[in-house]
Amino acid sequence: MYSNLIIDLMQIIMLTISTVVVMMTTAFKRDHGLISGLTVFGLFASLLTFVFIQPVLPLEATQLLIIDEYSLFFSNLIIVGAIGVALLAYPYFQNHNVQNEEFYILLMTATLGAVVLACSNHFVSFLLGMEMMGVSLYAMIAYPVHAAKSAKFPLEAGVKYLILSALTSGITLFGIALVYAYIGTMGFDEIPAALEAAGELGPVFLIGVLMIVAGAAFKLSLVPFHIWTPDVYEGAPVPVTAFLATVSKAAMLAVTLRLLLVSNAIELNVVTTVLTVMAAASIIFGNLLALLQENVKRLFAYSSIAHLGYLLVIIIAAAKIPGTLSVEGVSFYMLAYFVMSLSGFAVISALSNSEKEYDQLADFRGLFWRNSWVSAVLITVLLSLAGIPLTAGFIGKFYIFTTGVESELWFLLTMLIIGSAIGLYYYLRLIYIMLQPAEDDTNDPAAVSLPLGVHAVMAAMTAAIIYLGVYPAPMIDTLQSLASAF
Amino acid sequence: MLDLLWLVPVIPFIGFLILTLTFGKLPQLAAGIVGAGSIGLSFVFAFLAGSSFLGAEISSYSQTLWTWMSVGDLEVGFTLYLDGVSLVMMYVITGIGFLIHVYATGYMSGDPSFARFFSYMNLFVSAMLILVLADNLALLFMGWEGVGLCSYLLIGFWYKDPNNGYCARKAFVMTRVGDAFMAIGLFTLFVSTGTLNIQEAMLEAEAQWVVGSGVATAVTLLLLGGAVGKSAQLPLQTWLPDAMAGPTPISALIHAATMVTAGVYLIARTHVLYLLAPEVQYLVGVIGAITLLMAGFTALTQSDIKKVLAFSTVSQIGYMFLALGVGAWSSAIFHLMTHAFFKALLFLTAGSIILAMHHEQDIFKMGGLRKDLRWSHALFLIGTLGLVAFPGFSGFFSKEEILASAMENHDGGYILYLAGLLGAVMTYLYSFRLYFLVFYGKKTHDGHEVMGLHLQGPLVLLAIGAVFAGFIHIPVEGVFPEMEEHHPSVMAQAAMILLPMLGGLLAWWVFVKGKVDTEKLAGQGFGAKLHRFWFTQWGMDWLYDKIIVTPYTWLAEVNKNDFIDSIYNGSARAVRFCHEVMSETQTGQLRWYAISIAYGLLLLVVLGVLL
Amino acid sequence: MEMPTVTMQVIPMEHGLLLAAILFIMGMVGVLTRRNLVFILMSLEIMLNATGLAFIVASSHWGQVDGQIMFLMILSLAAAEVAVALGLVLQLFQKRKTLDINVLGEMKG
Amino acid sequence: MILVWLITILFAGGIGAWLSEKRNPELPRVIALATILLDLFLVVLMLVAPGVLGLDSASQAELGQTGEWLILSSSEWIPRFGVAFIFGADGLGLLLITLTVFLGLMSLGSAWNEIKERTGFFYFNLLWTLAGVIGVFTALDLFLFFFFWEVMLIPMYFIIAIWGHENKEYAAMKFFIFTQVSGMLMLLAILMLVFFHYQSTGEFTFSYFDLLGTAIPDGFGFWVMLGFFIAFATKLPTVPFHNWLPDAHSQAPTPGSVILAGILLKTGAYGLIRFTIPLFPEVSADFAPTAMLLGVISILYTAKVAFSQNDLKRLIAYTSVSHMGFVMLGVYAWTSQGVQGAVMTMLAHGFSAAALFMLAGGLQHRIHTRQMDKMGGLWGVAPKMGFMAVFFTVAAVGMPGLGNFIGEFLVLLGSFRISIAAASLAAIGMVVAAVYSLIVIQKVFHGENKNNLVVEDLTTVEMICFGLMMIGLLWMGMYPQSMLNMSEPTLRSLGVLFFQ
Repeated sequence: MYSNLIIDLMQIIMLTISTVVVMMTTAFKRDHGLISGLTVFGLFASLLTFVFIQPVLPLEATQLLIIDEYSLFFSNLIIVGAIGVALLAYPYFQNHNVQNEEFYILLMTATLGAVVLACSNHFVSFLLGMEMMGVSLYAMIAYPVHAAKSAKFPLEAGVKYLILSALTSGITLFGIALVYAYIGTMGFDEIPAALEAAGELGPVFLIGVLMIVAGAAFKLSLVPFHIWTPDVYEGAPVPVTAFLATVSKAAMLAVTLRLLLVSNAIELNVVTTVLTVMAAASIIFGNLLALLQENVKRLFAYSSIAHLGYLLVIIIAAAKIPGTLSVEGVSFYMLAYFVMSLSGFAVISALSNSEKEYDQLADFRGLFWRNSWVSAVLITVLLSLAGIPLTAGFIGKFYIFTTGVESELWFLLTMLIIGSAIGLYYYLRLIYIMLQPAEDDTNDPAAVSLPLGVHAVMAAMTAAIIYLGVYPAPMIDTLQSLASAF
Repeated sequence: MLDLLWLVPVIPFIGFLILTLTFGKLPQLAAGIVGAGSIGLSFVFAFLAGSSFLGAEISSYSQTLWTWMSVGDLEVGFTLYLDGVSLVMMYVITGIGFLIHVYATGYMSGDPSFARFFSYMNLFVSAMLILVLADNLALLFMGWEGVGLCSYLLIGFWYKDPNNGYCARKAFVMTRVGDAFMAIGLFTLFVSTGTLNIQEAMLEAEAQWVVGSGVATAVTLLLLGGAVGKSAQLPLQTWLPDAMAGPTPISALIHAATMVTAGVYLIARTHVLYLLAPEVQYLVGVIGAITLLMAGFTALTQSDIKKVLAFSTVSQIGYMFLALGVGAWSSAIFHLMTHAFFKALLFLTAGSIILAMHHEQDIFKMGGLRKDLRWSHALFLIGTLGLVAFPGFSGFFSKEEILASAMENHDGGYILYLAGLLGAVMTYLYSFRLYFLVFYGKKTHDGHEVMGLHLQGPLVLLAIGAVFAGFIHIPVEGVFPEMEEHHPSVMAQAAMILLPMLGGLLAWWVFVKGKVDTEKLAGQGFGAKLHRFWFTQWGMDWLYDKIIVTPYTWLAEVNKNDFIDSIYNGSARAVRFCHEVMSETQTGQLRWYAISIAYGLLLLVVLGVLL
Repeated sequence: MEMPTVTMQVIPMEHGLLLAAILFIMGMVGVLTRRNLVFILMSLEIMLNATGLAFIVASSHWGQVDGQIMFLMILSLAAAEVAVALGLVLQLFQKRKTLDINVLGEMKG
Repeated sequence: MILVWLITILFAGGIGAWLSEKRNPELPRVIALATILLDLFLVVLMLVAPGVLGLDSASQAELGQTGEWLILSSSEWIPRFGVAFIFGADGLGLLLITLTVFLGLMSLGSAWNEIKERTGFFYFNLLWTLAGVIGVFTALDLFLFFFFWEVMLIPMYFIIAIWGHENKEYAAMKFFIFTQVSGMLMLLAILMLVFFHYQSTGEFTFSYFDLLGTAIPDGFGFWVMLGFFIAFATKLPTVPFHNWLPDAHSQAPTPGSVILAGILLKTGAYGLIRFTIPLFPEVSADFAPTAMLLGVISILYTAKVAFSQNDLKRLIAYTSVSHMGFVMLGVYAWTSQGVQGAVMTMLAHGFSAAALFMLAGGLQHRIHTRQMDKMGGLWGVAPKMGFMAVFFTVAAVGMPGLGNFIGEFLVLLGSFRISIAAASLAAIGMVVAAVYSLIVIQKVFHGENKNNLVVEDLTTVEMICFGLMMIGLLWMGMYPQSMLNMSEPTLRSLGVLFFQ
């Protein structure tokens, strides 16, 4: 029993050990290459432990954490994301002469927090994971605060994220407190029984629920809690933006979906209504905001708002159709979105370093002819984000439509179509700019030869986008089995 | 030899292909030989097929080449059909066509686009033969459209002058208006009788339709629409005078002898349907009568030699329509044939005069040419006598038949007869006006007859035809219902012959003797107005321009940028505007961000509590 | 050391929660209205502490320790947050010579 | 399997062409030519002996199909949703595949000397578009169909966006958004259809054969049908969804216009015939008057707009819309003559429009303008071009003896049975077509050569292309029965009204 428990928690343990190792090594020898290598190695080792964990699933490791196929899937995803971020970070910080090594420690702790969040089955572990990730992120966002040219942006982004995130953490926590006050339990799977026992619940309880929803919505950057997204995306160093867009979103989504389904909150009329409004608003406003955006990182930020809005459609659908299909869809869409975002930020990262980020639309002019490989990756990503067949994004969109049709969410589907139509414009605009001949070739960021790591990330993610788009059947089978837990 | 019938339309088509695909590389002599020779060869085969048809003493012969379309209940074969009427037409087309081709080798010699000219001509003959030989209306329509196309191409043959292009387009579009009606007529006929085969459809119609029923009226009216378009009858006649912009042999072949008479052929071909719709048949006669008068008056005011002839053509086709209207089917075809001879002769001779006058077409700049242009004078006189139906000349026999039939016709034919008679007077008047103005009076310019076997040879042959064609018996008995023999009284016959001659006398009196100052008459007061009214074909061009052309071009110009487009562009602008409004919310101010989160929470709570 | 539990129980949970809510809103209003970064951080602390109070009230209502554990978690969270935040405060002051957060408005649109 | 090969060869050829550019920029076009010729060879084989190559009787039995399918194959793809690779070709499909490959060859001919820059990527896109189109014509799984429907757009977008003319950004964007948004509506409709099928049978499937005859709850049928209709009507296009077309056609490079006008538009018509009406027979019957009205409006309205254009390619583009109006009219008449006419119009318009765009493109390539008021009198300097222009214009006007006439004649005849008014109004299209077509000839080739334009006459490659298309149009016009016979079994099986 105990040994099983240890195997069960192996991933978290392994991550913790790696974190400590990285930290200790840093204390003795500051070497950027070594530390980043160690980080990647540690993350990789943690990832591989899933081979051992798989056979003992599912298992509840204390009240706080549950390790099942669902959480394992998201943990793996998170760790893959972290590896990607680490690979992108190395070239990015290479020319940054101040201490780079702490960044990897922060990355490790943030990853640990994210994994805990994805596995959490209790509000305490929820808080623990969320804040571990959050606090690490504050520092990560503001990390290159000393870098010469772009110093003010990381600071601004860090402060903004810190204050707003702390504000919403407070809101979430107060919401948890209210809920706890009325039902007397904080374990997710105990909530339905407690609700039953508590009988009719007043508005204060509902306010608590809504405050929790608001907190999750903030992390998922859903309208009306989206407003921090573009500034933080823009100000943060590219690898951190990638982390925010992928790991942070995946972890939060994993726990939110679990909470909604396990606690049956999704069946509350109030929750579905609020989610519907947020989904529609996110889809429309996110796309509208991105329309003429000149900064590619902000563009991705706004498009992430829209995409999370799309995702919400599948979640809302869970109120009417069996949760399994919804979980399957959410997992697939998240996977697809994860892969696309990582790939997209890898491209921006390939063009940037801590001294100068090439994130203006104009910087991409003629990229297709200067560096066709990098731009082909970005084109694939953009087409996938637009939901064009042959890419993972299409299968994702297919899931949204399928679940939407099955639960007859005609309003949201209409919004989805309108939003996607607007979305096409800015994705295509970026593609178009890349296809045009450059006005002058002097300012050519892609001329720098790139380290293997970035290429590896781009290649792996692009391959994943296309594989998932052309032959999704194996992945769908996997997701189907993990969803059976719900 | 009948099974060689298919060669008749095919040989000119091969000629067309040869001339076209060499893209003007062929030397002029070779092009001439191919161009005229193909028609000659076609005539030979037509003659062979025709004589064995006549020899076989059958009423009709049909030859199916292949199945053109077979869709559901629609069965259209690529089938040729020969009977008396199409035989006459085939002879006219290949025979007169051949003569005109030969003439054209002289007329067009030296033109840089010599081969192109003959390629179009050959295509025309081929299409015209398909028109008359078609056994079904779809195939007929193919020839019908084909001749229209060639007409367009040949009117605009000298493409450098934009006016020629305009005239060509006008001709094509106006006839196409008629064609659209005709197409609808075909559909109606098909839906009603289940076939497009002309003979079968007529049998079906006879069996099914009630005389004067709606469907009969509709079909015949629609077909009539096609016919008036092609044959330049009211109200679609205004294109024909403009069509004179083409080279003169074109005017002779297409706009006098063959294509413009296709409408007459169509109605004669489908006469059974018209018999089932007597009102429409009478309408055909009325249209003919009005057209022949209108064109006669207009011809009187024209100064361009070819336009006078063009209006005379309109007028003569009016006679044919009149004949159709009173049921004198064979007279119509008869007049068609004689008209082909004398009108082709007139046009070609006019062409010779124009050549001799160095491309001058204004008759007021001619005059006194009878000495200089002896050949032309003689030939033109023969043609004119044919046209005015001078006793003994070909036109006399056919026109007299028509007028006699009209007179004897019981239902309202009398009015038509009177119109025809008046028209005959007019014919004399304008024909001799033309003749006198060109060949008599004071000589202003010198003319030099251009001589050559290929010019005068065909003219002489046509002149022989113009004199003697009236004695030809056309073999149409089996095709049309028997007509009772007309025996108009001596008085009536005398009136028919003598009364029109007054017109000739008047012309002589005015234009040779100079007893009336025509310029003064037409230059002021009521005379001027009348002159203008006649000259502009009763203002119909003006009317069409005002009610169709101008509004359409205005509408097109107004909506040049497609207003539907602005709906889409407008919504794109609206989205852009929303974007701008939305991005105002991203102020970058942290406190506003915090407040927005608080508002967001409030919104959620309000929403939640309200529900 | 017996706690006078009887008197504790006469205060209904709602009252405790109301107090926590008032504190929470005060903190929130502080965050929204102050311009000085340090004051904002202080207001955040008030919010977090209000949350902690709510947990303790709930915890005693149910007679469980879960809420109190949560409070400890919140305390450590607040500490960690402030640690990072003060680092940023120092950076801000160093670079801009002010603590007014309105200067942090360069990214927008 | 041969159909899969047909598509795979194009995909592979595209990649090969792209990669070969590094070696030699002349190489891609040779590879593209070889690829298309290989496909053409396979197509000819299919035409001659369909059974020899690929009639997979096992899949046929599995799908429960008999008769009209000449080629059919099926294998799993995403079993979770009952999505499968089902490819099939019947007479209609085969006709359209032939058209596609043939016009692919033509567009290659027009690209041969015109595309000089980035040739590898160009031919990649060209071949991939063709592959997508063949996919559309052969896919019998609705998911697969949609997949190809979108696949053919992206390379086309690249063709317009990279090699297009002065206003390409706007045009490419418009093209993409119109087709994508309408495509999304279709996706929604497909999923609704699948869902309703699932509701009534408990089986998830996208197979065309299974979905035929799906019972749709009251009130939904119309909307589901509308999703399909809008997607196809946008592609066709018909007023009021036509606005992407004039921009896309006029801005695209010549080979792009050729493919757009010649092939891509036909996918819309194909969709209507194959999917919209057979899947929703009752609703479509109710909707038919509206659709026919839209067809008539398309014919007349765009003819009028075309008349006032000064941009040659834009004018031709509008005329395409006008001609496609006949297709809409004929299809929704749903009589044998109407639909056969629509099919013939699709084929013939493919040829005539492609040729006209090639001419316009060739002119633009030579004199660097598409504005007709800057042209004039070109007959004198380029008689071959003038002849071709007249020929194909005349074909487009609907001259009997050429393919377009057969199409329009049958459409009008077929729709006359259903609606006298619609057919009669559409017949006016014959007149206005003459008006706008002849103005082109007048403005470009006739008149005086005012600007002393020197235009090189058609090259050999161009003459070969035009010659082949001429022969094609003549064949269609004189012996349409050869094509009508091919499509007839298809139409019978789709339930078109045959009067006997």
